Amino acid sequence: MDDLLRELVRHYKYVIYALLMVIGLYAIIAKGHLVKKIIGLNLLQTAVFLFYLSIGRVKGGTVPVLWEGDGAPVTPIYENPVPHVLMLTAIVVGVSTTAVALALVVRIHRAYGTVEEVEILAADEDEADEPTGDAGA
Amino acid sequence: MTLFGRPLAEIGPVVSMALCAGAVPLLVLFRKLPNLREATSLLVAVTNFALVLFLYDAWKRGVPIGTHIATLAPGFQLAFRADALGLLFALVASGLWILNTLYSIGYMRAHHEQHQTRFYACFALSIAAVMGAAFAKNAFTMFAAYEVLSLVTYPLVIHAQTPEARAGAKRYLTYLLGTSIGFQLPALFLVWHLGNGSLDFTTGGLLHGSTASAGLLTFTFVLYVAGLAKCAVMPFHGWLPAAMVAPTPVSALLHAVAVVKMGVFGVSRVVLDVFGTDTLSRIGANDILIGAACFTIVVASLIALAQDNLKRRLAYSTISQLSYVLLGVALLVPAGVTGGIAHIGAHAVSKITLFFAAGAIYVAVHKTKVSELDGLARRMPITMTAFAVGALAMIGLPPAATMISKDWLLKGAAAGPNVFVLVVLGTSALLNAAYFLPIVWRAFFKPLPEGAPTGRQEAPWPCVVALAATALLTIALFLFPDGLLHLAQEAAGYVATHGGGH
Amino acid sequence: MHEHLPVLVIVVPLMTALLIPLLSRFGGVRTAWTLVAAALGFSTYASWALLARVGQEGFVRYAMGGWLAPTGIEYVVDPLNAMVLVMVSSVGVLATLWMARGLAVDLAPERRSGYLTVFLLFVTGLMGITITGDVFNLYVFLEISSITSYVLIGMGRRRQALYAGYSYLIVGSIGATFILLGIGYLYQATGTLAMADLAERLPELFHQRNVLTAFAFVTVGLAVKMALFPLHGWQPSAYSQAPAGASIFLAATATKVSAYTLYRFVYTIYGPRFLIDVLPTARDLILVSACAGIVFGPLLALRQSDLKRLLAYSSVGQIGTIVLGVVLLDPAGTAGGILHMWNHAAAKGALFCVAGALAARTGGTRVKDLAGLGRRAPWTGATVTIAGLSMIGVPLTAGFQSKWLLATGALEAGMPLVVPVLLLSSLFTVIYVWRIGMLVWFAPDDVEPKVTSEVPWSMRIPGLVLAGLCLVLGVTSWAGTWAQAAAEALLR
Amino acid sequence: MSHHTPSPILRYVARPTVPFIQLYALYVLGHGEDGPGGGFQGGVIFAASIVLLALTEGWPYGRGQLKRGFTDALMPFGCLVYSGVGALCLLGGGAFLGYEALTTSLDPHVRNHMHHYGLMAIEAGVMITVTSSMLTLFFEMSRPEPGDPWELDEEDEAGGQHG
Repeated sequence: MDDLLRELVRHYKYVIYALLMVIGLYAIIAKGHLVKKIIGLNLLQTAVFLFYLSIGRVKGGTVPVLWEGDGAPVTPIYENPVPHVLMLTAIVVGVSTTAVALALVVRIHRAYGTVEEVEILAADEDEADEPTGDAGA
Repeated sequence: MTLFGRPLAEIGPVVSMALCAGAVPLLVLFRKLPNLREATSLLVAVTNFALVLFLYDAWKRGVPIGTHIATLAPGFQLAFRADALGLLFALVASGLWILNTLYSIGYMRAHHEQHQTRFYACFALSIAAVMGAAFAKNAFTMFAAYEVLSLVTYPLVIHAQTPEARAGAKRYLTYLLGTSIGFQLPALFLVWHLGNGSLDFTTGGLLHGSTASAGLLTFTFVLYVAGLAKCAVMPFHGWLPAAMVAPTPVSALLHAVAVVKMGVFGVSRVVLDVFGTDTLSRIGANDILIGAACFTIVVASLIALAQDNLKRRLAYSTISQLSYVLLGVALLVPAGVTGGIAHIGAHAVSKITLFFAAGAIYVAVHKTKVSELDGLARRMPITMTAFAVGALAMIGLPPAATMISKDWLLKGAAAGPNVFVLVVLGTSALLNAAYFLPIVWRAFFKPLPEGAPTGRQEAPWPCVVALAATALLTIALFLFPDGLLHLAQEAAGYVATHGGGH
Repeated sequence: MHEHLPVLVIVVPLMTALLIPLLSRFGGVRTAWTLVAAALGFSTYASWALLARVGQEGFVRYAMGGWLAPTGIEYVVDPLNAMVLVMVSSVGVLATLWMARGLAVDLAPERRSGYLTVFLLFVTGLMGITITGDVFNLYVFLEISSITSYVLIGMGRRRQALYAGYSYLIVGSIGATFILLGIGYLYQATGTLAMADLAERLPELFHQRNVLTAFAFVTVGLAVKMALFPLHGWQPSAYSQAPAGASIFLAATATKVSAYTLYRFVYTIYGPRFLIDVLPTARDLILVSACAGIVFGPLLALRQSDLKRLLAYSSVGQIGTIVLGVVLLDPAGTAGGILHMWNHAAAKGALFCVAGALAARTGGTRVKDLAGLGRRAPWTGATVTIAGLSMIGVPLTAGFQSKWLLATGALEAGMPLVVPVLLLSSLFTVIYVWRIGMLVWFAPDDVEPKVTSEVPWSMRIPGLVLAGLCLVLGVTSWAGTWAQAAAEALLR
Repeated sequence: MSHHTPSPILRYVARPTVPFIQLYALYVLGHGEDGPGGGFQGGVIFAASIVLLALTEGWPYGRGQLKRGFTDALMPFGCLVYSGVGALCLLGGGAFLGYEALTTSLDPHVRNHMHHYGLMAIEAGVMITVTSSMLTLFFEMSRPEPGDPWELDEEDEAGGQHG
């Protein structure tokens, strides 16, 4: 138990990102509100961003900006910039996904008059029961 | 002779298939012009027969025939060649296709059948598949052709699209596809495995000298034969009577010649060129086939006795006669194999005559039952004479070709250890007589029913010409059996030179 | 210019997609369509040229910006992705041809040029996934194709399309995030993102926990994206609600590209030894879900009354068949799985063309509206028949060849139970193809066909070409040779 | 988003800062090659200046600075600049994004400069796209309409498909 706790504390970053991820997944699965699901998705993605950034961390490292010859006696230790760059891209991707998701939710709201999953499914089922000339759902 | 810069003999089989399949677009194109459509059909049939004759000639001169098309997977090739057995099958099918086309023209028009273009197109495709099987170089190519034949004959069987036709066609396809996917495909796999990655037909047997256990080999053999359900050996015969819902030309060519003969042809190939007589006699698996064939011969004849519907009676007679071929091949002695293979051709010409006659009766006087045929010979003398020739052929009496093949079969049976086969053959001949002679007797010697019209009323002339031709062919093959026997003996050549085991 | 083909194959459609919003102000949809057709035509040419080059040289490398991997991003073409590239671009061109007249089926005029832009980006994304040699770049392209596919699906005619698009977005994003996480673990373990470097460094680290975790996350993520059996829930609604033109392309290629990615991870990055020596459990798990998909996909398809849903469920089975090639880890089996990508793309593409034709003529895609189709639209009828036979795996059609390779591979890999599974799925497939065939050709004469005429030639040709391919690939060994070359390169 | 007139104090304080913010955005863009900064950051800052105008002068005024059709065209245009520069390198005979190919000179100094300009051009492309996307996001989300915030005009809906 003690060891486990120590492990957890030592790897607190992983604990945090795992927690965030689980919260995100929980929201996606358990929430019926379409926007809340999107928030869950964002939490999930953010957890992964944090994970990446924690990879790039170097103990005692500093901002990876070139120090030009000011006569510093030691070359500074840089943090690994690559994960940051990667996450910059991933964040853009995440924003785009969110944008598309929100756009879809707007349209869903207009088409169904609701953004609750249960109500949408019920509306679809009602429609399937009606003998319309349209394609079967 | 060359085509596309290659010897015609080499690509002959492929050309033959391409010719038959290539007729389809033309037939569809001419769908609004029935005369042109039927002329195309006939022309292709004749050309195809000429091509097969050319290949036969080339084979006799020892010119190499056949080519490799593609290797689909290691050991699985699409490849073609010609040998005696294949040529016999190809000659029979392509030759009778001409007469059958002629017959179809008369039958289909007199009947004002729907979907005639589909009918001719599928017919051409079926012949293409038969050519593919006949010239197959390996078990895989034969399997592919076998499957294609099942699929393209389905529209022919369901032709009328009535509920009965649907039910019959469903049964037809379920049996044929079910057995070929369920049994033949796994068997093919096992053979590929046992034959060290090869599926090529080999004189003397692909599995000749295989070290596999007798149990496994027997299992594979049984699986393979069960997968060739087109040979209609019991208990896989149910599709054949069901398929009788098809128009008569279909029943005639496909279910007396092409489809069922594909089955027995396949079994002959399996016995002679896949397992080989030596292997089979070593493991004794042929006894199973002999047993099944004997059972089928007798039981199918008994069932035929009870049928009043003429086409159904013919169907059960076919089931019975097909097992003669299986029996002959399974005897594994030269005479038996020769007889069995010769029976493929002999039975084809005579059974097609019977079907043609049955169809002609239906077209001319709309009778389908045996009990309605009283005195019909007076109204349809040519048809009924041809029918009588066919009936004699079924029994094995002169002047019919089947007498020759059955004679060889008897010799084969007498030569082997299974003497009880003689008894089976004798019983069967009696049973055949019992269900065919009454028909002939009714037609020729019973008076016409009261009040029936008495004038001559033959079917349309193309039908009559076709059935007369096949009847004459039956007699001709009795008088001049050399060509047929030569091919059959060639096919049985390995058995003859190496002895029949036992 | 030819040495730049690996990058041009992506850049040209990408730039064209960016040009469309600017240029379609002048000339509208027609301009947009012409641009899409031209760009995809070029990509198709380029991918065939790459295939030819791969045939001569074995593989082609291209370093972005002249930076060599691992510093820069590298594009690597080997027989496997050359094949996938050819598949994606060629089906893309055919789908575009279909759209020339087919856009009118289910899209309002003002939405069409936007739709075409998104479609082109989608194709570009899939090609990018295929060609890149860098795992993070792969993720970016994966997201490009995913986001565009959400939009495409959401543009369907009916309001259910919106919800289908949304559901796919949620599920797909979870999958993509898992993949991103897996890539993170790989980077953590090895410090590189280039596939070639990963392949070099991973074998020493096989037993590290993060390497194992990475495999788990990537596999599950990809399984979601490719709709592998228990994770296929999003796919039937997505396929059936997407606009007709998009669904042709989507069904024919999208999930296959994810399957390709799994091949890449299992064979190139981890190497076949990983599944055999380190994680045999994972191999069994994938095998089981693939087999379950192969059986249950067609079984579920039997119950569908909507043609596109039926086809979507059958895709679940076909994806299982493709994934089989991943776990068999045997030359024949791998080749079979790879070949099945092509074969299934041809068959499923053709079938969705027919579904599109059905939608164009009846306004819906109900299976029963196929009744009598063969009488009024024989070309479409022939398309559905041939493609259906190929789906079953009838000999002489493309489907047979790949299934056969898989069966032999399964025997050689010591998994004989796979063979009856394949047989069983073929038998189930026979049932629904039979049902469709009966409706198309043998409907009772008194039934008035709902489809009263053929669709225009531009909508018929794509289906016919794909159906023709089912036959051509079935009787030639050309595709099989490529698949075997690809399998050999992977297993080396 | 309320759109009653903001206080004059806000307006007169905010307006003069706008050009400085924009200049700073360009500075950040230019600084991007060898320090923190670049197209992303510059783009966001530039967009912020317009947002500031919209906040202080009202939505219509802000939107009026860069019209919907214009930003819609700018988004793909920026991307096009990016990939176009990459493709230009191809025309120059180099690799995609291999900026050295933009010059025929063999002088390493010049080639290095070419690299610099290439990067700059690409960053500018990024900036254009980021600015226009940010503005679209902002203006679409804050579209002032009484009642249901989700409702859009028909014409906007049609235009909305270009994104």
